[in-house]
Amino acid sequence: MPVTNEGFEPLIVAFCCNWCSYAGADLAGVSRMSYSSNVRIIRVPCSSRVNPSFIIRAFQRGADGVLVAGCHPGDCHYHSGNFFTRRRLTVLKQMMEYLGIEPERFQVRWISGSEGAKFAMVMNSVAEEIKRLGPNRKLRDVR
Amino acid sequence: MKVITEKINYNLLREVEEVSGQKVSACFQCGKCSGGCPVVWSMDVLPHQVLRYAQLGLVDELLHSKTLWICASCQTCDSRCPRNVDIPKVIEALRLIILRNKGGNYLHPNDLPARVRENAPQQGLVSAFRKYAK
Amino acid sequence: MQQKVEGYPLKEYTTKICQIAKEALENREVTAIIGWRKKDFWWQSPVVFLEDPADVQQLVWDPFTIYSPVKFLLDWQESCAAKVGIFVKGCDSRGINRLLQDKRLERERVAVYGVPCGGKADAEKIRASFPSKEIKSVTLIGEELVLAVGEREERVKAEAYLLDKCLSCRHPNPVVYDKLVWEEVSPRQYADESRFARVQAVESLVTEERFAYWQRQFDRCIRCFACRNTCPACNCRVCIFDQAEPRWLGKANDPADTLNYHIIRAFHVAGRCFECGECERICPAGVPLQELNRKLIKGINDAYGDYEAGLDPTDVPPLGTYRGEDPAGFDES
Amino acid sequence: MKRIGVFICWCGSNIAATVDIDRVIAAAQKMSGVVYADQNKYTCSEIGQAMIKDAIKEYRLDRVVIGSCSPRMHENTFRKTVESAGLNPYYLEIANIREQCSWVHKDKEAGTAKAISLIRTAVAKAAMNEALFAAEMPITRRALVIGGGIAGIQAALDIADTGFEVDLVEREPSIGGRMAQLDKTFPTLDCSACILTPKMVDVAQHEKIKLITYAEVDKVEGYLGNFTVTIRSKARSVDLQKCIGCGECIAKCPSKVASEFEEGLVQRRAIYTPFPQAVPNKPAIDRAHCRFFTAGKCKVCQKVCPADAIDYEMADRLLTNQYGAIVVATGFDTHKLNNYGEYAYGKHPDVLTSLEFERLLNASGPTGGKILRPSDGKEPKTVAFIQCVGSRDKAKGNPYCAKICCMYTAKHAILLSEKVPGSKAFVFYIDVRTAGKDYEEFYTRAYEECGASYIKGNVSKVFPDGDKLLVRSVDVLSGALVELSVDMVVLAASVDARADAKELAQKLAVTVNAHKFFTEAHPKLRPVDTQTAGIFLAGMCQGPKDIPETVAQASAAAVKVAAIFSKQSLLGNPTVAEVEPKLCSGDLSCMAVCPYGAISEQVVEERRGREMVPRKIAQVNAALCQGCGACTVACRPGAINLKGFTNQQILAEVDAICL
Amino acid sequence: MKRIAKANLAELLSAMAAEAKLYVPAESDGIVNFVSWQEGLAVELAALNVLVPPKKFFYPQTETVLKYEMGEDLQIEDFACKAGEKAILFAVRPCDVSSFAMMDKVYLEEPPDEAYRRRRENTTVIALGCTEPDEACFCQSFDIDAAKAPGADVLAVDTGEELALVAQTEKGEELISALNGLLSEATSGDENKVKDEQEKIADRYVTSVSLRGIKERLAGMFAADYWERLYKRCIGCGTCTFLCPTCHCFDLQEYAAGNCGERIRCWDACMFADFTQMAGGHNPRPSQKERVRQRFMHKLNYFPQQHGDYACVGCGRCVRKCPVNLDILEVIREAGGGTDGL
Amino acid sequence: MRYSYYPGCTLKTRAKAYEDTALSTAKALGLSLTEIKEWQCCGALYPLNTDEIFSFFSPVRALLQTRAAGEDKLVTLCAGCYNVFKRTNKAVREDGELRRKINAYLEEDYMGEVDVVHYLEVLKNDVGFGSIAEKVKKRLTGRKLAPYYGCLLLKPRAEMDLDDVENPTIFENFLNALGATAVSYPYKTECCGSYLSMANEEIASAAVGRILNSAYKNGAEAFVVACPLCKYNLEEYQSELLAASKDPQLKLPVFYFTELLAEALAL
Repeated sequence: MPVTNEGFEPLIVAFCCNWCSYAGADLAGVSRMSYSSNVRIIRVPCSSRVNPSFIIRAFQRGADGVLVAGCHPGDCHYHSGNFFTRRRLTVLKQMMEYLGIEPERFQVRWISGSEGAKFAMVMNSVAEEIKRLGPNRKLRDVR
Repeated sequence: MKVITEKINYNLLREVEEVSGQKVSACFQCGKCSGGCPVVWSMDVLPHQVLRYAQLGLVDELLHSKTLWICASCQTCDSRCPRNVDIPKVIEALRLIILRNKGGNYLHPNDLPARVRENAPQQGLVSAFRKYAK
Repeated sequence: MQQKVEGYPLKEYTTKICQIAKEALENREVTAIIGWRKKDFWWQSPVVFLEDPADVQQLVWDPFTIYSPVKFLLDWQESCAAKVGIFVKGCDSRGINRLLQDKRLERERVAVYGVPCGGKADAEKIRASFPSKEIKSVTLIGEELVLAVGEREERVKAEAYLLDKCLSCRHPNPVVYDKLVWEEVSPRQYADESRFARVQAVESLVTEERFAYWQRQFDRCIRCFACRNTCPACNCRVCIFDQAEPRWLGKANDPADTLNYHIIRAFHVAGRCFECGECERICPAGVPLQELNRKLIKGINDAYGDYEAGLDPTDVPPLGTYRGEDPAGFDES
Repeated sequence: MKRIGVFICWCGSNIAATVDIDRVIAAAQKMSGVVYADQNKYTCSEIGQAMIKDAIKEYRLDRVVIGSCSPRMHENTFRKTVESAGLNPYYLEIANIREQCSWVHKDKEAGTAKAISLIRTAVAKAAMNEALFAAEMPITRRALVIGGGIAGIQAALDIADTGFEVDLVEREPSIGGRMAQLDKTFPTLDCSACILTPKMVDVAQHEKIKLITYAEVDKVEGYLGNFTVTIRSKARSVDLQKCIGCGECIAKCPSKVASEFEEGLVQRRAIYTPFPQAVPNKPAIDRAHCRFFTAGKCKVCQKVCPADAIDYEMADRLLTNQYGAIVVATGFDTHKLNNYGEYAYGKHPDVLTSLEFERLLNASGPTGGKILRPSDGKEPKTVAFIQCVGSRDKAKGNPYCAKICCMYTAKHAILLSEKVPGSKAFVFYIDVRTAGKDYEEFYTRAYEECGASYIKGNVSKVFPDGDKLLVRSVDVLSGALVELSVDMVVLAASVDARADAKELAQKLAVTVNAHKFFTEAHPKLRPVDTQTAGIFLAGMCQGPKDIPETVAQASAAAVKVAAIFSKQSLLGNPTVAEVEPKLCSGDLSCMAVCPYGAISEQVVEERRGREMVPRKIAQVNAALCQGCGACTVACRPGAINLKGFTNQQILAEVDAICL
Repeated sequence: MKRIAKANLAELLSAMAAEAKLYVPAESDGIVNFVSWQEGLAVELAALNVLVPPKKFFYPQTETVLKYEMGEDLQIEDFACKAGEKAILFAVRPCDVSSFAMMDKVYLEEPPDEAYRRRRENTTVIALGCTEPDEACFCQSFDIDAAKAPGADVLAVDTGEELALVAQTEKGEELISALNGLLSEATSGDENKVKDEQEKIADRYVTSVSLRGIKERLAGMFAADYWERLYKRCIGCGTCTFLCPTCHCFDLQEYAAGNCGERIRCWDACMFADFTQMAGGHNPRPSQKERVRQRFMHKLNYFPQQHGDYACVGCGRCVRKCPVNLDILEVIREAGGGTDGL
Repeated sequence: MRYSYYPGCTLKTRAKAYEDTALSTAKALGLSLTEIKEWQCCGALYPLNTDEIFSFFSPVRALLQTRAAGEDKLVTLCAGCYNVFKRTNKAVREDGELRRKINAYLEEDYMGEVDVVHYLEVLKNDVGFGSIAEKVKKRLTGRKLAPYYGCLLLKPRAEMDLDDVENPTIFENFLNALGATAVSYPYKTECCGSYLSMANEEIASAAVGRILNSAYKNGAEAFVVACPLCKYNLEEYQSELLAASKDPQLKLPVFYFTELLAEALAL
């Protein structure tokens, strides 16, 4: 691993729920809140649609970080979806850390549709952390 | 009495909460404890005020109050408290903080009234010394 | 063949098992029995399917009747409508509950005969102390393992020769059964303490050490899928890993895909694994899969309250439910 | 191979200033499946849309990708565009290169690279898009309102006034509910009966409303537009057709029992109408207390009935009807005071609940509207009102605020001062909450004009003391001890959800919170909806609220119902979950996580060898499914997929985004 | 014959590693596998069978066949012609050495598999003769002499303190001469000693089966009830096939992303349900019964019919590792000529 | 019916009459009460702080003794002991952390297996007030008795669970079974001053005064108690109150409930 990660532009895949976090991203956009261009968003109806397999797949295909963002617990558009997300991804995250994956690589955040500033802030902080970590080598396909 | 920044002692609040296992901040000052306390009339700081002072970090007022030595731990207040605060435990914690720090006893056998020395049941004596001395 | 095993151990258990099987077949209570029999070597007691009452004498109960017969019920129920009788250990019985909870088993089509289990022997541990070729039989009597080695008889403390998974077994007695073959035994003394010991050891490593540790383990994985195929919690009709479209898991045995496999496998049994430990025991490459499963059990217990799978088939598994006040294992700000 | 067309919007300079559109087009042309790529200054304009339509025809495009603003903005617009060109609207995919790219990245190089990546991802997804069709469902344009209190009455009237049929089911022999028990209402002091009774009569007379009293909901099946509800019409033992409401039977009935309507302050007969203004104003026999039904002898009512309306043989009847929507308005229970022995309720007759006091105030109540002590019939000169009995009390009662007590206690204090000259009200409170129009003014009136004395302090104990009641408390504000000797104590008992709310919730497949109040679909934005489409909430059953709020919510629920009924049929959401039978193991993990009860078990016949064998698998009711996708992850083999967001589509997006 | 003290083994390995990429059996977490040798690595000479058979050096579990990129024109990069780094396999057991001959029949017959051929050609195999077969070893039944390995380039014999090395092919000679500085010449006494040791091994087997008539018996057993009974406890994992030194079935997979793609070849197993799954959904081997039958028919009937030899070398891996104890010994015994007890 | 019995300090000395009558009535009712061996003072008060555990050892030892004797119920007579034992037992049962800490100091682990009962509970639940009423030889007809519960028998509400904290009835039902009339008065659960009487007589006196007045105004002729300290306070402070009030009738004797039971059973 390089000592400095100067010039490293990570790829961060963000799964955003349509009702809160994707709307939060839109609000960040409307408000012209600049954030790291390393982030690429995939729109899902609800964070509970995010299959752990999607997350692993993103890492395999070269993502350096994965973020899942959903409504705050209790505010799910679908009533309870993110409560399941919270359990599932807690377990997944615990496991990934246990397997020696840096905790910053895979993050889950709650960002509501009114939190444009938070969206930008989270994207920047995640991008910063991943930049510091350097490229994902552990989970990436060798091909 | 005045609440000023320099005077606020949150360490005491923390210590009280730790020793008593009670959440002092849960109290919303309904006063039901004080209303029902059988010995409230001789207290200088009323039970609900004990919690209020603790919330505000008013240490001196609490540690110098007579109230601490008047509470009989009869548990009437906590049996009615809508916020599940066990005030006898909070008061016990304050007593312990004093006794542990000072090391001295609040009650000496010689201070006991004569008739107590003659007739009182052991149960009462043991209780009193548990509360007033360490 | 040289290793004719003479006189099966735990004779009384075996006798009772044969008797129960015989009666059930003769009374036509069931049309087949699933149990264990002895094979060529002292360490082989594979699962056997019997339909003829005359064959029941094949059945045994010995320190090697380890392999769970439970998952075979899936095929059985798909292939015929008749009732089958099955002998189960404590761990196997939780597999029955696993299948029931997953609605993969019709309880009324199975007669469950529970066998309280004193633990099973680890052939590798025995081989390390005794010349394998000379061992003629191995019996468990109480807390002693009795071996016929060459012409002599060796008695050793069983605990040192039992499978690790049996030493940390919390439910040696069947938790669901129609008939109990023998009286219940008590769980091993250190079962609770040893349950998460290995998990904690790995947890105590720093991130890079943990990664190196697991890479070394997964590096040996040959992707034979034995861990999945043996697991009663892996009871999907068509496993996600076997699907071509979408192809969830690459077929190549490369490190990233192997990691993918192990993460998703463990995730799919999270909150459902009932700790039979077979995945790890039968892994030809010795990948410590139970450490991964138990890590998730520990994490779920810590976060959502203690839950043991396979005890009550009417439960909803922890990942199928939630509470509003659940803690999150990530930054919830 | 798909024939994908890519259209990049400049959005004026919004996108074009940060993204090098030409490079994006050049990159898009090389993407797999792309046969056409072009740009437009404003794609959402008529010209822009026309360009898309033309290109679809000219280049035989079968998928369309638009790089523009957020899909949350124009997805519907563009779906209509491609649809008008003959493509299925779900063949469209939008790459958000404005909100997520040009507006948030300043660097043109990075912005262009990201835009290309987003387009590539959208192209990859579009290639996997399938035609989706919304299911069309007929609507039974008849509503069911459960509960005949003010909430149910208002909802029923409002729905009926829009011209749709309504059935109103009420558990008691008469509609009216809690509001009928009240004397006056805050903050205006309107006579409750005066404003409620006309509405009750309206309900009875409205040609679109069918009133089903003395009945309960037994079973609910189906979904939005097509609920099948079984209603148990309890045996009233009085034939409503024959009964003329003369009241002879009531007068002669020998069995007496505490009156529920009068909060037990007086007795009613076993054959009874709950109150004089009851609708329908015809009696019912309370079989649990009727001498004939308990002892086998009597039949006095039958003998005296001039209309031969008494029918002892009558049995419960099950009515099964179809409804398109349901409004739940089942109200509340008052909190039982078993845990509050310190207030001597039930020990001393002059300790009353607020609702009992309300009956004393009421002109048709047991005292004819005079405030008299139950113990000796004398007028109380001093009355202590104790607030928060069972409210805000996580130790012994409800942790929540009952919301109405502060205001009705102010009302009681005002009415006391009006009815008993020279009297004095003491109100013991923890906090006084008066958030509502004219509420603070009303409260002010109680202490400024009507002499009520407000003491901040929860009463600790009430000591019966001869014919007086000693109330012991503390005034938190001054630290003074308070010991008042009063003539009467009134307890503001908290409000509870109905004891059987959970059972009803299960029948309706909606949820209740920890305190058994029905849960709204969204606490802010969908406070009237439940998470089950077509079922709405009104009034206290959803949580503590006062009459104006209840009425507003009831009208809101009515509009929601009318909005559904205004259509001939409903178009379902096409992005719903779907089960692949071959993959489904039938363990129904999906069912456990579905918040809408949209998943059920079905039996399919499968070929095995030469025979067909049955197998249980999951099935999705497309009408109930809202498309969250929680089930797709719960399903380990991936047998349940979400149309529009399929596993294949998302994996393709992931793959493309990572290139 | 040359010899070297086992104490000097590290030097020998170091010298070999200088010649070519060297692979040796080594232990990790209780499992022995062939791994790339590096200074300081402990060689596991006592282990009988390594877990994954050495066929993987000629026929890797996963290998890239080609890569392509679609642009203006299609560009293809062929990987077969790049295969075949110079390598030495040290301490291959005779049964595994015999398996190479079987693999050759599949991959070197016309048209030969280029990658396989190149790897085979560039690899020098040093066999290690066995001295003590264990109870699951039955190579003898296939006329394999566990003390000798005629197919190897070099045969090493463990004589206790020393290793005796015999070059058996030209490639072997070359290697030995390159290492000559480290080796000393064996005396005829040494050679006799080695011979004596080699002869003893025949008596040390405890398991053997008779293959008499098995091919013919099986030919008539395609529809036999036997398979019905046998398959029931098979769990359909790939342990037996992946660990078998003679199993050689593969799958070709295409990984495409954007305009690029890669074709890979990886081991597949006839035990897997999707092995014969066709794109349209039809599966000619719909249940585990057909799959189990296929495996044993292939090894004991089809392969001998086509190539003359049984596709089994009696290494015993499947006997030891099958989770449900369903192994070829049982099938040979029950379907074939029976067992000869010792 | 068999029980382990814990007397406590005062029952052997100042409250001997209490123990004597309790044991004789128990015998008459066919109850076997075996005093546990080597008991120590229970501590008299339940520890109200959470940061030390030594105060628990004495009660836990007594509970272990009960278990060792093969009994599953421990009977107490003194309300103070009852309070200490019942709360300790509940804490051990429900607080795993506390249980682990305590057991770290004990030879055997105690998990809360024993049930702690007051003699009054035994009479109510195991003997039955109905059956006592049948066995009464000398009914206490016409005796107007004021049951005085004090605090420790009932509070804290969530832990003691003997009866309704605010409106208990067990004493009344007991007295009715003996044929006496139980006087209802609002101060029956108000604190008598407890150990405050040791150091602060003014407070105790005032507390007793209110109780006395209330009972007297409601027609009581005597008090009935279940705690030696209550008895001491009620008796000790009456005389001065009597002197101050000038009402010669305002003097109410104080009985242990067991004394009345013995009387009714004619022992």
